[in-house]
Formats: sequence, structure tokens, C-alpha cells
Amino acid sequence: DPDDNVVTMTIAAPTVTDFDDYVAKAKGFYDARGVTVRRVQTGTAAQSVQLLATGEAEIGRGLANAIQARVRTSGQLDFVNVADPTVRPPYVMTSKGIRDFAALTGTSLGITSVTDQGTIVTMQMLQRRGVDPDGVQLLPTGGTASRLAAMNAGGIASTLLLPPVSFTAEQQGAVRMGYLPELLGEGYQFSFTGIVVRESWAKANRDRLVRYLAARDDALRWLNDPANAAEATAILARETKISPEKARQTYELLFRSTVDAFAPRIGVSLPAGEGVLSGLRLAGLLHDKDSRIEEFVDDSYAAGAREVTG
Amino acid sequence: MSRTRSRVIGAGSIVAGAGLWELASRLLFDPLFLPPPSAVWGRFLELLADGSLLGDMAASGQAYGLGLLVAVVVGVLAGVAMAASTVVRDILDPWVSALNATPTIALAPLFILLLGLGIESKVAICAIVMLFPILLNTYYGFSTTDQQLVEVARAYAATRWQTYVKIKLPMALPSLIAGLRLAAAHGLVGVVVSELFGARAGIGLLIQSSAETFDTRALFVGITLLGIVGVAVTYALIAVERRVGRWRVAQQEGG
Amino acid sequence: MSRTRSRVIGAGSIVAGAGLWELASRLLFDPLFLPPPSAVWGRFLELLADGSLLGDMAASGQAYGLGLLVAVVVGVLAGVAMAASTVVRDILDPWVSALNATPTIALAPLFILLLGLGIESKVAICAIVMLFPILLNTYYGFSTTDQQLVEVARAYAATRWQTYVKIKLPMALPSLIAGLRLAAAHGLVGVVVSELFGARAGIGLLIQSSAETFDTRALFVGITLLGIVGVAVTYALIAVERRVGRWRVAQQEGG
Amino acid sequence: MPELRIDRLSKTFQRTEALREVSLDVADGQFVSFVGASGCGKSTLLRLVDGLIPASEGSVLLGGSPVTGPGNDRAMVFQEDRLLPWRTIERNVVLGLEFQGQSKRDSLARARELLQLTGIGKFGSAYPHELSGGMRQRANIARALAVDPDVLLMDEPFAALDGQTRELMQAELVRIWQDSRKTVLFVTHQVDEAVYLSDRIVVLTARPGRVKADIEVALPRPRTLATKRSAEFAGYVERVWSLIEEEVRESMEREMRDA
Amino acid sequence: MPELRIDRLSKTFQRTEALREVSLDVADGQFVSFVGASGCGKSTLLRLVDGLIPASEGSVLLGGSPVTGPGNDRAMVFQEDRLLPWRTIERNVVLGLEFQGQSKRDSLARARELLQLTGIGKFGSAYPHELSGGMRQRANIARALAVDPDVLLMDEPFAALDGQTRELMQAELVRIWQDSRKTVLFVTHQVDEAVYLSDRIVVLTARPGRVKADIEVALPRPRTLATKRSAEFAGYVERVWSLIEEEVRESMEREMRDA
Ligand SMILES: Nc1ncnc2c1ncn2[C@@H]1O[C@H](COP(=O)(O)OP(=O)(O)OP(=O)(O)O)[C@@H](O)[C@H]1O
Ligand SMILES: Nc1ncnc2c1ncn2[C@@H]1O[C@H](COP(=O)(O)OP(=O)(O)OP(=O)(O)O)[C@@H](O)[C@H]1O
Ligand SMILES: [Mg+2]
Ligand SMILES: [Mg+2]
Repeated sequence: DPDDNVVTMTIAAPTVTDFDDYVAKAKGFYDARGVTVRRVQTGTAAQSVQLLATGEAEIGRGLANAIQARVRTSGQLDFVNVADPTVRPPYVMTSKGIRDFAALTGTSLGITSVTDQGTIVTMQMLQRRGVDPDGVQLLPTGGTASRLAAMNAGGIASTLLLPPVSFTAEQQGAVRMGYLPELLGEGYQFSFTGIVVRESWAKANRDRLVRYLAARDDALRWLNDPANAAEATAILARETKISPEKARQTYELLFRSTVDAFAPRIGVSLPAGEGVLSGLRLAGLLHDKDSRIEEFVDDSYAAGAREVTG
Repeated sequence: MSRTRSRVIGAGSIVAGAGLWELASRLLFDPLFLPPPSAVWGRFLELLADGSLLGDMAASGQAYGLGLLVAVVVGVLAGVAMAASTVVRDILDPWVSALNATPTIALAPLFILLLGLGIESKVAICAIVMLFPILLNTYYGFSTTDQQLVEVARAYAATRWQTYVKIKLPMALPSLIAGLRLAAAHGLVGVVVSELFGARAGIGLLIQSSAETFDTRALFVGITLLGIVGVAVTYALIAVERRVGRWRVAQQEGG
Repeated sequence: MSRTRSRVIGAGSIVAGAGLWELASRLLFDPLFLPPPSAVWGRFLELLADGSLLGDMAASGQAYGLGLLVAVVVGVLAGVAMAASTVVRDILDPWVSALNATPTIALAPLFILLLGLGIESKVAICAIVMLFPILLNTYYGFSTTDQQLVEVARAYAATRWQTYVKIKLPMALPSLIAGLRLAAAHGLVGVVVSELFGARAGIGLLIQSSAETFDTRALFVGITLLGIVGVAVTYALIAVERRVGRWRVAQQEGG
Repeated sequence: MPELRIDRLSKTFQRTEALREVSLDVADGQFVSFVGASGCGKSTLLRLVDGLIPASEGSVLLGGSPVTGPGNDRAMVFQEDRLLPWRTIERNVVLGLEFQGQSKRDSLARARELLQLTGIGKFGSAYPHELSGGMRQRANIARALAVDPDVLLMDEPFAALDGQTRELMQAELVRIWQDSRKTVLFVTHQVDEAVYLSDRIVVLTARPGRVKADIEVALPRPRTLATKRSAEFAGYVERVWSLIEEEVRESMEREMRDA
Repeated sequence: MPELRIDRLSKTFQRTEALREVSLDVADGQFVSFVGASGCGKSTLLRLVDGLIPASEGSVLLGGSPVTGPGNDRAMVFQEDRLLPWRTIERNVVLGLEFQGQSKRDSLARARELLQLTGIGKFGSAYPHELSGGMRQRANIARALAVDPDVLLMDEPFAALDGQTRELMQAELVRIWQDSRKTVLFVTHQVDEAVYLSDRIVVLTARPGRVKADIEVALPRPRTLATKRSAEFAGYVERVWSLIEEEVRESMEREMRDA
């Protein structure tokens, strides 16, 4: 049955977050592992898990939303996180006219939406930088590109941006206040592009999911190999339609500086899950104190994939 | 004479208002938050030129039109049934009354959850917010039909269907159109709000995405368009209402 | 007797409807998308117990109340001014008519940009959607006051203020309350929609965040609460309307 | 045209006995008036004949076959004109034909004919509210004639008109009746109207209505306004009046006794 | 109480000259009626005296000081009762006192007194729509009396009442007037009403209204219903009528000539 090879996954607007997916596609890893990938674009992580719930997609993203949905539906929506390709969100904190965190109080900071996981991370960052999140006005101003437009228009003073948009912002006069993984502190992890599936689906389609994850494992390993820098940069430039220069800068940030956005191998990161869980609690989005991250993750599929890829 | 004077003042008020707004947003306010009409006009031309505005209008118009269709079909059928049968009325009444008093627009997130971000959820939202005014006014219209005229139909051996179409419908029509007018206004709110939440195109999306990027000029383009459509729909239906209800007024005056 | 029958059928309809819903969502539908009433009730108790529901209700209620206050103050003042002066009327009329036909709820994103996610933007949105029904009904109410009775006041040497408070206001009151009833319904839509976009608390946020996290039981708690509030407000104001307008009806019947 | 036979017709509403065993044979083309105290069942009788309500006992036979519901062999002219206010006079007149599914063109031609006959030929495209009460009542009659019924049922058709218009309409009705030669059952409270118009006057008792008297009006036709001033005419009026009065007095006495 | 002096009073509305140079001295406590053709300016005169409209020329002096606006030394009884339908009778009667800022308790006590005087003592807590026309007009008078005015201005106060109630109200008004001894300016179209009530009748010319005749009514008081049947009474009525008729005829002739 050829359908056994097809998976439908959700993707966000073309940013760096799907880098390993671009590679898997461009280098033919999916084909090699015998999976055909279909893509549906969604604006937010909330919409991504929504498509999983209605069965329109099988592979989604967004651990924060997955946890909330699983808790609120008492497990009826059996979302489970099966891999964390991006463990340290490669956000760049940018601002117009503001140079230090103390000066953020009383200004407005752009977020995607109130319940978005980017918002959770933003609040964690503010807290760790000694800024009272309640003293900063969080304005929902949409996705990365919208947030840059809002900052250029003057509606918000600062926001987190993903590369390569962040480099465009700097070109247009924005100040880089730091990289989020650094701002959050050494060792801090956050499941940023956590791959989420329905547990029931995963159990029934274990082989297909393992092959899919194996392809992404291939991609991660290839991506983390400095020898592939030039080719990877070209792939990124092509997929996100940016200049080679910006693609190069982005690659530098992700793989040569201290950001360490991408995991070396496919797998579940418990610290990244903990980061999400504590962020949810900080934002007041998760009330029960008992939930442990182990309830929401399952490394067995990624483990299977690592076995396949060796 | 006094009427001409009123019109002149009214027109002057619009011109003066626009002028004041232009000045204020150039001199006093941050044009980011209150763009001057000239800038809004310029942005309107841009959006028109790049074709996105027409696309948005088409998307909203389609959802609005389909929603209206659903609401009219369901509302008129249910309204007629309620007027025709006391049992149906007694069964539906508590639900209809309660739902009519509920801000059903709050169902938008549920519909989006159930039906996704495509046109289906927009149509459903438009339909539900338009349904109750149409249903209730159909019910009122058909339940206050003049029994004497209905008896005329019976006396002339009309079939049930003929009685409905030739006697009851014309009598209920003014009430139906009044319902339609209310529904039209509700529906505009419905289509915009449903798109504000997430859509692939539409005036609501234009407003929402403009707000996100602080493109307040485009935001005002969207709002002004909505206002124009709202005024046009309202006055068109008031005109129809007058036309259709003319014999009623004449009847009251004349006999 | 027939009335009792209607009531019995009505009550039966509600019970039967709830029962059917319970059965359907247990047997036919995915309770995730259509949770049974019992589950909604259970979730209601949970949300009540953890205090968040009361917080949401308080937040929404506060925005609603303040918005109503602003709308009443501005609407009544402007309405009275329009009724009192033809110049004011001629100046305001085109704006008021146009804005009344515009779905002003579409300004929600703008207000959120201007005023943030706090209570200010909610109050502004509630106020603007409630403003026009109140303003227009105040205007109608005060401009149709019986001139003969106003002359009585003059003949008895009443001050302008006394004439307004003791003669014109009582005459305009039924119209004012009708406006308030319309506004109350609009306001519920306003507060919910404004919160759907982003808020720190409120029934709208409850609905939106429940939808995002598939907590449809909580979503239905929110919608049901809105329905109950809507019904309560509507019927309360209908009762007030009847009470206040009683002498009008009596006057029409009696002489 | 068929004979109308009313055979031991009785009608009881929930609590009210309106008519009791009314029997009557009406010859083809006869003009019969019904008079009697208010509430004695005159309208009920007409509605039974029209088939708008079912009889409790007895039957109405038209040309030998029983009446079971409204049909185009009978047509009712109501007291209030009951024209559809949103239709022109012409389109009101074609109503019955429209319900029969007749062709639009033929119907309109017939309507124009009848509007001529009833004397409002110029007002076909006017709306009811633009016409006077008398003109509306003419349209009402034209509408009934349009379906070419065998029997015309008229329930106080001129009650809402002023005195002068009423006289005019009476004369017109006679003319129209003589042209069309329908059987007419006519209800009125005005005794002189009944005498002037009818071949025969049926006086009903107070509720429940029974036939109290059945009077042949032997005044020669054509009757003119002069007829109304004749001693014979006055005699008929006197006689019918005294029958009604007697009935009213008796029924009041009966009620006093019962109470 | 002060004398009322109307001094060369004229009033012209935009195009209409309503009153021209009306002069009149009314003694304290006098009952003066104004009669004249419709539109001759009677209501205008009363409204000028009440200060509801400003004069074009001339002035109204009350106790020597000119009237510049409404005041509680005068009170108007309108033709339609103009009671506030949302207030009880009692609370309608206190209206003027309320506007003056008088204490609630005193006002209510006074209202009850006046409701007794005007004969509707039992209806203080009723609403206007619960009362008959005559009773409402009594309340209307009580409201005017409540402010204890020097001059009572009554503009066809009984026009809307049926004949019998009207007669009754006339007698009552005389009684009340004799109790309270106010100066009364009374407008009516009924000449017998004017004769029955007044000390003096002023006949106005057709528009623009001027004083055509000023007639002392020397009928002795108290007047009873028998007075109305006396020859003297009839003589006064006759005389006033002929003056009005003459005026109407003349003005019609004038109009014919002008046209
Ligand atoms: N649909 C009905 N239901 C119950 N009672 C009815 C109904 N129609 C008529 N009646 C009663 O039957 C009796 C006869 O009524 P009907 O209208 O036939 O009298 P009528 O002779 O036409 O009186 P009028 O001269 O006042 O028109 C009355 O007592 C009336 O109240
Ligand atoms: N406010 C006004 N504006 C213009 N014309 C007026 C006004 N009030 C009265 N008039 C005119 O002045 C004239 C006198 O009116 P007024 O009401 O005093 O007559 P009247 O004697 O009381 O008549 P009636 O007996 O019919 O009450 C009339 O021609 C009337 O049309
Ligand atoms: Mg009858
Ligand atoms: Mg007058």
C-alpha cells in the first residue's frame, strides 16, 4: 500500500525552524527512507495541533500546545512529543532604541499571540533578565515577519525575531540585544520545534514514523557536519528565499556561535520539555502541579530511528 | 429650505470632519495610530492595485453570501414551521429565545475548531449570527397574518401552498425584510470576527494582519470599507422595507 | 390551560434537548467536539472551584460595566444634544448614521494596538459597540417628546433643567430603555470578541484558550454562561421596559 | 343551474348551539335574504353553505351533491371588503381564477369585463387603499363573480357603507344580479334592504337559529326608488320588523326566565 | 390682589397678524370671557398674558409691573388636560409647587386640599388614564390653583367634554371661583357658557383680533340652572351671538373682496 509511505506534516512560514526538513527534502533523505511527505502550512502552533486533532495532518509541532490540550482533554487528545530537532530557540532579541533590559519596563513588546509558546519563552527571558513581565506590555502582533513590520512601524519597541528576518531587522536599524539561548542562560533548553503526533496514530504506524524520524536524523547529522556548510547555506537560501549573505549569517549563528539551536541527533530532550513545562506554569497556562514531562514524551520512536541510521 | 440647510450642514460636517482628522493626524497625533484620510486613500489605491483587496472582498463576500443563504433557508423554514404549528413553536421557543439572547458569535472558536480555517467555518459563523433575527421575524410575520384574508383564500378554494405563497407571504414580507436588515448587520460582524481569528483571505484578515504589522492605514481601509458596505446594505434594505411595506402604511392612512 | 400546555412542552423541550445532546455526544459524536451537558457541568464546577471562572466573570463584568457607563454617559449626552439643537443634529447625524451601520467591533484590533491587552481596550470596545444604540434611542426619545407637556412646564415657570428631568426624561425613558436593551446585547458581543483577541482574563479568553487547548467542555461553560447572562439581561430589561412604558400602553388603551 | 337544498342543517360550536334544523330549498336564480337578531346564526349559515365550516348535523346539497368544502360553485362576499392590499384591483379580482390555475391572460380579460359590469372599469390598476368603501365593495363583488359561481353568498356586504353609497350599491347589485342571474343568499340587518332586494326573506329565530318565517316578496321587478316609497313596500318592512321584534322580545323573556 | 391691565397689545407671527392693539383693564377677582371667531387670537391673547410668547407691541401689566415671562402669579388651564400620564393626580397637582422648590410635604397637603375643593379628593393616587375627561379637567384646574395664582387663564377648558359633564363643570367652576376669588380670563366658543360664567364678556373681531364689544353681564349671582332658562340670559346670549355673527359675515365679505 503506497499510502503507508505518506505522512502529512505541518510547517510554519519559511524560517529557519524547518532547516532540517529542508535538508531532508533537498538531499533526498525522505526518499531514501521511503517516506513521502506532504506539507500543510499553519500560522501558529495552536493551529498545528488542531490539524492533528481533526486528522488533517499526522505530524505537527508545538509541545506547549500539545501539553495543554492533553491535560485539558484528560488525555483524550493523546498528543505526544517524539523528537526535539531544535532544542534552543534561535530567537534574536531585537529592539528599536532600547539597549538594556531595564529600559524595557513600560514599553511594548511584540508577541505572536497570548497563548503562543513564543510568549512563554519571552516571559521566561524577561524573568531571567530581572524584568517584571507585568511591567512590559505584551502586544499580539503576529508572526516573525509581522513583528518586524510592527517594530519598523513604531508600534512595538522590541520583539524576538528568528533569523534570517532578524538580520533584515538589524539592516533596518534594529539593535540586537542578544540571542535567546544565551539570554536564558547556559544549559537552558526549550522544545521549540518539538515534533508532536497522536500517540494512537504513532502506535499504529510505528514503522512509518520511525522511517520519517530516521530521515530527519540523517538531515540533522548532515546539517551538523561542518563540511556541508556551503551546501546547507545554499539550501536555506533557496527554501527561504533570502540572499546568500543572510543565509551565511544565519548558518554562522546556528552552527558556529554558541546558540547550538539544532540537536546533533534526533531524539527527545527531557530538559527541553522541562523548559516548556516550567514556562507554561510561569505563564499561568498550566494549573496542575503534578504533571511530569515524562507523561508527554516518548523517545522510543526516535530511538528506533537512531538504530536505523546507526 | 430647512431640509436643504440640514443637508448642507451634514455634507459640511463630513468634509470638515475629514479635514480635521487630516490635520489632527498630521499635526497632533501619531499618524501611526491615526493615519490621515489622504494616507488611507493612498493605501486603498495600493491595495486595489496589487489585487489583494479584491481578493479579500471576494472572500468575505462569499462567506457572507453563503451564510446569508443558509440563515434564510433555515430561518424561514423554522419560522414558518413555528408559526404554523403550536407544538413546533412550543418545542423550539425556549431554544430560539435563549440562543437569540446569547452572543452566538462566541461560538466562532468552536466552529473554527470543528471546521477549520476555510470558508466552512466563516459560513457557519455568519449563518448562526444571522439565523435568529430571520427566524424570529419570519415567525412574527407569519403568526400575525390577517386571518380574514387567509379565510378569503380558503373560500376561493386555494391550496395550502397557494395560501402561503399568495396570501401569507406577502403579508409577512415586511417583517421578513426587517429581520433581514437586522441579520445583515449581524452578519457583517460575523464575517469580520470569524476572519479576525484566522483566515486565508478576507476583510477581517486584512484588518487583523494590518493591526499586527501596525499598518493602520490598511486597517482603516478595511474598516472604512466595512462602514460603506454596512451603510449601503442598511439603506438598501430600508428602501426595500419601505417599498414592500408601502401598502401597509397606505392602509393605515387610507382606511 | 393552553398556556400551561405551552410551558410544559417548553420545559419538556429543554429537558429532552439536553437529554438528546447527552446521548448523542456519548454515543454518536466525539465528546471532544460536542461534550455532553453532564461533562460541561462537571467542568463548570472545576473551574468554579479553582477560582478562575470567577476571575474571568469579574474581568468581563468589569469591562462590560465600565463600557456601559461610558456609552451611557456619552450616548445620552450626545443624544440629548442632538435632540435639543438642530445644528448639533445636522453636524452629528451623518457620522452617527454611518457609524451605526458600521460593524464597529472591527475596531477591536485597533483598540488593542492603541490601548493594549488590559481592561482599557475592552472598555473602549464595549463602549463603542454600545454607544450608537443608546445615542440614537436617546435622540429619538427626546426628539419625540410631547410639546404640549413641555409647554406646561414652561407655563409653570420650570427651569430648563426641571423641564428635562421632570418632563422630557420620563417621556424619553421607554425609548432609552429600548436602546439600553439593544446596547446590552451588543455589549456582550463586544466584551467577548475583545477578549477573544487577547486578554489576561475574561469569558472570551476562557472560550478562546479552551478552543486552542481543545478543552471544549470549558468552551461550552463559557458559551452557556454567556447565554445565561444574555437571557437574564434581555428579560430584565424587557421587564423594566414594560414597567416604565406602562403608562404609555395605558394611555393608548384608556384615551 | 342547480337547485340549492339546505336539509335539517344544525351547527353547534363548543358550547354554543348556533343553528338548529334549518331546512330550505332555494330555486335557481332566486334572491333570498336572511334576517334575524344579532348572533342568531346568519353568518354561520352562510359559512356552512360555503363549506368553510362543517355542519354538526344535516347537509347542504347543491344540484343534488353534498357540499364538503369551499368550491368555485359558490362564492362569498364578505362584509369587510377583504381585498388584498398589496394587489391592484384587477389582480384582486382574478384571485379565485388564479387559485384555479387559469391562464393569466384569460383571467385578466374576465376581470376587466367584471370591473366594467360592477362600474369600476377605470380602477383596475388602482390599489384598494386608493378606492372609496363603495368602490372596494364593488371590487369585492367582482372578485366573487369572477369564479362564475352558481351561488353568491353575501354577508352584510353593505354594512360598512354610508347611507347614500348603500342605496346606490343596492340598485347596482340588483342590476348585476339581473345580468348574471346567480342564486343569491344575502344577510342583512336592514329590513328595507332585504325587502328591496329579495324574492324571498327568511326570518330566523334568536339563537339557536331556526326558520321563524319564510316570506315571498311579491313586489314587481324592476324595482325603483319609487318602489321603496310604496305602501306595499312599507307593509313588507312592517311585517318583517314585527317578526324580528317579536323574536327579540320572546328571547329576552326566555333569558330572564332562565336567569 | 393686583389689577390686570392689557395695554395696546399687538402680536404678529411671521406672516399672520393675530392681535391688534387690544386694551383692557380687568379688576381684581373679575371673571372675564373672551369670545370670537376661530383664529381671531383668543388663545394668543391668553398666551401673551401668561408670558408664554412675547408681545410685538404693547404690554401686559399685573399689579403695575410688566409681564416678561411665565410666573406663578398666573396659571394656565389648557383645553386638553395635559396631565403628565406617568404621575398620579396628586403628583400632577403639585407640579407647579415642585418647580418652585416647595417642600414635598406642604405641597402634598395643599394638593389634597385642592382635590377636595375640585371634587376629586378620592383620586389623588390614581393615574390620569384611570379618570374620566371631566375628572381630569378638575385635576387640571386643581394644578393651576395649586400655585395660588392671582390670575387664572382658561383656554376652552371644557371643549373636550360631553354636554352633561360640561354643564356640571361650569357649575363647579363657579363654585371654585367663588371660593378662591381669582381673576379669571376664560376663552370659549359656547356663548351660553360665557354668559353663565362671566361678569363680563369681551367679543373680539375676526383676525387681527381687536375688541369689538365689551359687555357687562348683570345677571345676579349665585346663578343656577334656572338662570339659564331666564329671558335675560337668553337676551345676553342673543346679543353676543349676533355680534359674533356680524363679525363673521363682515370678515367673510372682506375676504371675498380681497380675493
Ligand atoms: N367559530 C366560532 N366558535 C364559537 N362560536 C361561534 C363561532 N362562530 C360563531 N359562533 C357563535 O355562534 C352564534 C351565531 O353566530 P353568527 O356569527 O352566525 O351570528 P350572526 O347571526 O351572523 O350575528 P350578527 O348579526 O351579529 O353577524 C353566536 O353566538 C356566535 O358567538
Ligand atoms: N405660533 C404661531 N405661529 C404662527 N401663527 C400662529 C401661531 N399661533 C397662532 N398663530 C396664528 O394666529 C392666529 C390666531 O390664533 P389663535 O390660536 O390665537 O386663535 P384662536 O382665537 O384661539 O382660535 P380658536 O378659536 O380656533 O382656538 C391664527 O391665524 C393662527 O394661525
Ligand atoms: Mg354575522
Ligand atoms: Mg384657541
